[in-house]
Amino acid sequence: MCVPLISQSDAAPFLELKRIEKWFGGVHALRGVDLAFEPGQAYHLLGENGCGKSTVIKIMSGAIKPSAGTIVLHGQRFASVTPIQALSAGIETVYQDLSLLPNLTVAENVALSEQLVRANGRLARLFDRKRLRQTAERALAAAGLPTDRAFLDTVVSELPLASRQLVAIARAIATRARLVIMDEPTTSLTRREVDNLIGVVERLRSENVAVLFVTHKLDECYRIGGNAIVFRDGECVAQGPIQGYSKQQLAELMTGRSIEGKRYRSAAPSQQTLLSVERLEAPGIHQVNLSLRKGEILGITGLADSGRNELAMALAGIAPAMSGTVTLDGKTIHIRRPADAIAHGIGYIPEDRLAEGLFLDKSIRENEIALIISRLSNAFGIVNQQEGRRVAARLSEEMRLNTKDLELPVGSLSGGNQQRVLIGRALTIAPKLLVLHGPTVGVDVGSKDTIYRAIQKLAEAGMGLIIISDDLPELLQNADRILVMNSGQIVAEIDAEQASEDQLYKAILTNAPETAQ
Amino acid sequence: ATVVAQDKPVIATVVKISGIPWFDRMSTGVAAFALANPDIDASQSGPATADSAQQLQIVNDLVAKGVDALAVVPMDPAVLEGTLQRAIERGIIVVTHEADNQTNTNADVEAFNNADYGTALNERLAQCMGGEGKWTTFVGSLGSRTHMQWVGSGEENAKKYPGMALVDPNNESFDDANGTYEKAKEILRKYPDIKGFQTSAGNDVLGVGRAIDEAGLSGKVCLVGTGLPNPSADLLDSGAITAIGFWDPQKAGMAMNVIAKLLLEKKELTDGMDLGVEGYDHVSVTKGPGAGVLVVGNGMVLADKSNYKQYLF
Amino acid sequence: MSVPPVVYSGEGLSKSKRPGLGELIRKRPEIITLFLLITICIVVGVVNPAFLQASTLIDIGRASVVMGLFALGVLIILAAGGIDVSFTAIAAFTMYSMTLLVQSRLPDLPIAVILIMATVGGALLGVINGLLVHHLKVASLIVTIGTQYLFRGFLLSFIGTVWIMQLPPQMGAFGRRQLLQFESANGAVTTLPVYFLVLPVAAIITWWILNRTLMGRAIFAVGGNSDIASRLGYSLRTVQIFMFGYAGALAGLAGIIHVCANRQANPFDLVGTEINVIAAVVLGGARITGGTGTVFGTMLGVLLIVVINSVLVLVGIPSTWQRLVVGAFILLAAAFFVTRQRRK
Amino acid sequence: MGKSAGQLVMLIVINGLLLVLGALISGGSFLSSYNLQSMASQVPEIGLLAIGVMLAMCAGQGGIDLSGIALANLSGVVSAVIMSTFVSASTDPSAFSIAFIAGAVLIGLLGGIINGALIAYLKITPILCTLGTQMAFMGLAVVVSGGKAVTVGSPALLSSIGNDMVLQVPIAFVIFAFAAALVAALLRFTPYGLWLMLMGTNPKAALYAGFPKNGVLVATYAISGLLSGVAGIIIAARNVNVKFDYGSSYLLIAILIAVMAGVKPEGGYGRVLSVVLSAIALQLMSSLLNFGGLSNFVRDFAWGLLLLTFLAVGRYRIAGFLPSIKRQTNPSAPSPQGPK
Ligand SMILES: Nc1ncnc2c1ncn2[C@@H]1O[C@H](COP(=O)(O)OP(=O)(O)OP(=O)(O)O)[C@@H](O)[C@H]1O
Ligand SMILES: Nc1ncnc2c1ncn2[C@@H]1O[C@H](COP(=O)(O)OP(=O)(O)OP(=O)(O)O)[C@@H](O)[C@H]1O
Ligand SMILES: [Mg+2]
Ligand SMILES: [Mg+2]
Repeated sequence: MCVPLISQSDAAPFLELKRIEKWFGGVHALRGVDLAFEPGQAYHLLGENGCGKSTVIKIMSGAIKPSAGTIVLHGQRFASVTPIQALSAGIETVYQDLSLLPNLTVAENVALSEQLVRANGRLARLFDRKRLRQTAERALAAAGLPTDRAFLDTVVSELPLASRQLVAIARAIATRARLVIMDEPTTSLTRREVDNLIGVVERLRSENVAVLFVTHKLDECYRIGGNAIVFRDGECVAQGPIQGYSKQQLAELMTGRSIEGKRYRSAAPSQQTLLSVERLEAPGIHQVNLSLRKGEILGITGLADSGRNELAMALAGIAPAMSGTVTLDGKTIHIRRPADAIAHGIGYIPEDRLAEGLFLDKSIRENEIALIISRLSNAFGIVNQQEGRRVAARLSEEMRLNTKDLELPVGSLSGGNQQRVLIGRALTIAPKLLVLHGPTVGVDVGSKDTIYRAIQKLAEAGMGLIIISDDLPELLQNADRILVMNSGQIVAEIDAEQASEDQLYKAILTNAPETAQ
Repeated sequence: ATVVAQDKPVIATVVKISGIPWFDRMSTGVAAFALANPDIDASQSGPATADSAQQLQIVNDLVAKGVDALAVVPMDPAVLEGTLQRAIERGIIVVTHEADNQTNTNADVEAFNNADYGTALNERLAQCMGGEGKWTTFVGSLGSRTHMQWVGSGEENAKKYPGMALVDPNNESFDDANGTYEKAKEILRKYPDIKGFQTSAGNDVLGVGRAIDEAGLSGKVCLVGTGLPNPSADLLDSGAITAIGFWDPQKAGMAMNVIAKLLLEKKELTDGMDLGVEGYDHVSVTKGPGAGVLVVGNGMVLADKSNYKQYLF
Repeated sequence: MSVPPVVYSGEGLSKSKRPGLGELIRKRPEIITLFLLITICIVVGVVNPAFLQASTLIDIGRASVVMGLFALGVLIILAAGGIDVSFTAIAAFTMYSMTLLVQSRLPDLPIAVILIMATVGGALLGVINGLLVHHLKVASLIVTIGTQYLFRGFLLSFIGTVWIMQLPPQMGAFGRRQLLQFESANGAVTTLPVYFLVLPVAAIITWWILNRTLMGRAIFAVGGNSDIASRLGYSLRTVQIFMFGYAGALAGLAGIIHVCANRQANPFDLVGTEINVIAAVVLGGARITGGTGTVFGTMLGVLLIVVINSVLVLVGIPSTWQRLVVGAFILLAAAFFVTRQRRK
Repeated sequence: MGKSAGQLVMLIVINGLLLVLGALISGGSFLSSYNLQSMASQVPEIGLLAIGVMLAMCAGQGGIDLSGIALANLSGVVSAVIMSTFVSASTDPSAFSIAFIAGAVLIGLLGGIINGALIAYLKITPILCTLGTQMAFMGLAVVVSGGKAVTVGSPALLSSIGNDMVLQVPIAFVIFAFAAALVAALLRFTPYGLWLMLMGTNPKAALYAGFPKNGVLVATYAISGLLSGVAGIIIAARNVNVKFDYGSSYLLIAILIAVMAGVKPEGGYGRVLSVVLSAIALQLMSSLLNFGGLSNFVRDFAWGLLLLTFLAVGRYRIAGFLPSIKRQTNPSAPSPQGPK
């Protein structure tokens, strides 16, 4: 059973949620949640996609109002709080979508809220640029970001995802917070950035700040320690010191079914080469050679700026290669734009699901058939909608979407389901090669399981897959070989079956290209 | 046979654009006519924007509504041809004004012969300029036929004076005093020695006049053009405007309606007849470009500082 | 704790360290506008030296007052991610009803009060826009198209259509009061009227609001992404009401100045020029999708449009060709603009 | 989806109300077949332009087409000038008509393609681009026609387009309905339509999904231009003449019609049927006021009021489920929003 943990310590909980309910239209997202937070404690909110984690967070930070229940802030009872109330009470949030303002500078994104809160939300105030810079510098330093003017004045939309995430974290620690909430803050961080973040969390706790951590990466939770809060379908199913639970138990609590953290890869690739890339030159990568056999799963990893993303982009035709040869299934192909990649049977699952992948306002069906619209159309250029519906229905079947209504906007699905829609969509073009860029970013154990099984099935069916990811366990569990990239080149090749996580991690950190075998 | 509720014959006057001084003056004429003819239902309407399409819509709707006679001052005669043709086919009497090239009309009323008018304006200008120096012309828009006729015959007349040199002719004013003002300043800058302006649209004198006035060139540079006494008053006094030429829209409005009435009563329009309207007491009636006739009055007025006060509108 | 920033400082620095023109232009697109402006002036000056005299400058300056005031309002709204096409209607509404009021009811109202009242009146109409946009939750383009028709329709059907030719004396006087005067060859004098000062003042105030107040930052925040901004505690309602109110105020002011300058109140004026104003602001570097834009750039954009329109005669382009030339030029400028802006 | 359906119902209701109202105040003559026909033959020009605007808006990224009426006039003027040098309207009417129609359509298409190319390849903001082309097209028309009205005359075929009926319906309106149906079908059944609507909501995702983005953009503005060409033909056929500055007030009205039909300026949503209905509603209303002898200023006022009430009603009938998704599941930081 799930009772809010109030330690016997004198530190009384400064924030309590009592019987919180939340309805979205017909969806019962939260079903009477009780939580309590004490200073200096670390909490881990765990659960499948769509179990209500973000929702409860949004309620605490005033982004949305609960349908029922009370919020107790410093002993005061509220039916709901406004963002300003929450912020001035010291509740800082790193949202899942980061909630950065793309057109403002790093400094403004980090430190503006602090002045807004001081003005108590009133806008008829001067804004203090000196103070802004000082606050920003302090916070950025603490988050391990550079603090030079150039970086302070960079517009956020020009930063890569990883740095954006750290900027969002910097904003959260820019003020004297009482509780810092982080909704899946590590999704696009590399290992070292995660280490650094964990350092930040520790420091916050030492300053008696409570931290609420939402992540699907359990190892991180164990490294941080503290209390686990497990949600399932909008209800809290367990609370207690995280050390008290094994990964296994947690996974089962979250999903309600048992999942073992085994290696998924069983079958062996065939001998025919499917893809061979020679001396590939593209923005951010040079002289990349690699080959892939039919039915093989190739992992590619590296630090944020190692060129792994650029390689993916080049293969998908988004940032086309400038020179080098790509041979797929025996014949040399030229990928100048995404359409070429698709035409040659290269499927690509982009890293940023919301911005690059999905048409959020459009129906699941339309999203599923987006890649094959022209193929669905007959000689007279009439799209066969029946066929489209059939395809969409079949895919949502295979991908086990949790809704039958394919006319729902895809934006209404949870992270995991959205990712499944994307994978299903890539399969519609019957790809020879499937490039998955961060396939399980922000996806829970339950959904991960489904996705990994799907991946293996595809490999067995003879498809070649490339997984680009920094979730090392994921690579080790699924790939045959793992290529490590650094400064635009491949610096190491590792046999996934033999290698351990640390070996892989070390390989990533070795900067010298010549360590390549 | 009329489709509308009351049995009185309906004469609908449609102007280029309602609300502006010129056509407000015309509406007083229509009102006067209505007063004098209680047996006829006469009224005036017009579009909100200076757009021939809008005027077309109104005429269309009036035709559909089934009025007995239309008295139209076309924004652009050409645009109305189609509709007016349909109207005549429906047995509606069509009278037009400021459109002596309108083919689909029973009668087009002109206050005067456009060529004569242009000549008269230019003669006045030449006289002021002493037959010497650079001069230029403004038209409402290159599409406005009457304006082109006026400046055209003006140019013809100027040929009599070898000393007069026409520069950058036919500037478009779009009847917008403000734009005209800017353009006039440009011209004054480009030709510091320019001596005369002949303008066409009702507001041109105001724009050009203001430019001359502010440049402190009143009296040094001559300006003759179409305009109304009241608006032009101070500029005439200050000498920025040499003279204005015009005809009284009130009288024109009455004349249109009178002719419409006559035609409704199946009466003949004969050369030299008296419409009982000042300036139209001895009209020339000739065959128009279409089936209809062209009725030309003698309603031209040239006014300057000395005598504009007799006309208060 | 010791933090090795090597990992990501990479992106941060490499992005911003690179100096060079491309980078500069991408950060401050209005530089292109400036460049264009200067080129035109040089070319025209060469074609016709008559262009290069103080009087030209003055005329261009005075001619850009009204459009400039409009543009400042549009800038703020664009920056916050909205669009407004109703400001011309607001201007026409306030200027005409104000003049009517002064003429018929309060003949000896001091000009200062008239200006203030017009500004306030405009602000009120603007606030109506703001409230509608906020509560109807539809794109401001739609709402303001509606209000444009509403305001103008109301003005013309219920307040009046008759032009006012004899302005109340104090207004006429204000229109004529001069700041400087220039005598040119033919004894023609060019005067810079006092009302010109309104523009620089308004520009400075606008700049100050955008760059020195929380409201200004909030405007850009909302322009960047309104959902996120509200989640972070910026009050959308306040921002929207303020920005439309402010734009309305500027419009009201512009309207009354338009009247004083032209010595006549024509209720049909102004409406129809809104798209050109928006174009000017966009040419000044503000993105139509919101979140960007500077006062300096906006002023340059306005100057660009005014100059293009006013040199046609000087360059001696026959009036039949003028429209084509202006159109072609706007396209050229825009194209040049984008290509420059994109290359890094 | 739900929204556009609601919009549709509302438009139908409005049209019904206006007809009833007209019948009442005019004592039936508003519903006389002649008036209905006269109104029906007034809708097409503006209706076609509004459909063009809708397409441009659907493409997203501040898509809009301000050049519609200018292009319509241009195609009329240029085609008339060129064709009359080859074939004379009087001696060989049908040949001239056909030549004129072909010419106008072609020029419209060309102008549209120019718009599309500038926007797709040079990446010029649509509002700037079409503002520029609007002036350029108008200017070109002036140059070609010397600013005068160009007479097309009424050669058999053309005049029947302008004046005749089939089964009591003006041919012009039939053409309009046909064009509308064609575009509707294009949007509903062809890859182009699906691409356009998806791309409108998220251009970046469209790029990643390998849509022929530029192709779609060019096609969109090309179709809009084509429609302008057709509008030009109808204008010529009805007015016997074409002129560069005809219908200057159509620019905003076309946008008004589009947005009143629930087309989202942010892109991705729009229904041809709704546009047709809202064009008809506007026509009914203005004719109604002309019938009532009310000034045209009242008409503007009424239009504004209608649009706003429309929005208000629309807002409060579908408040709740759908908007709540829109507001909360927006793609955030990575992709900035369109105009709000
Ligand atoms: N915004 C929304 N509007 C309407 N229905 C929604 C919305 N979000 C979710 N739903 C529906 O509510 C139900 C629960 O969604 P939820 O995200 O919990 O699925 P899930 O099984 O947790 O997904 P996953 O297995 O990926 O974690 C699903 O049918 C989903 O389609
Ligand atoms: N704006 C919304 N409208 C309707 N339903 C929503 C909305 N936001 C979330 N939901 C639904 O409420 C439930 C909880 O969503 P929530 O985002 O809290 O899940 P989550 O635990 O954060 O999932 P993830 O791990 O993918 O972030 C899900 O069914 C989700 O689909
Ligand atoms: Mg679930
Ligand atoms: Mg979440």
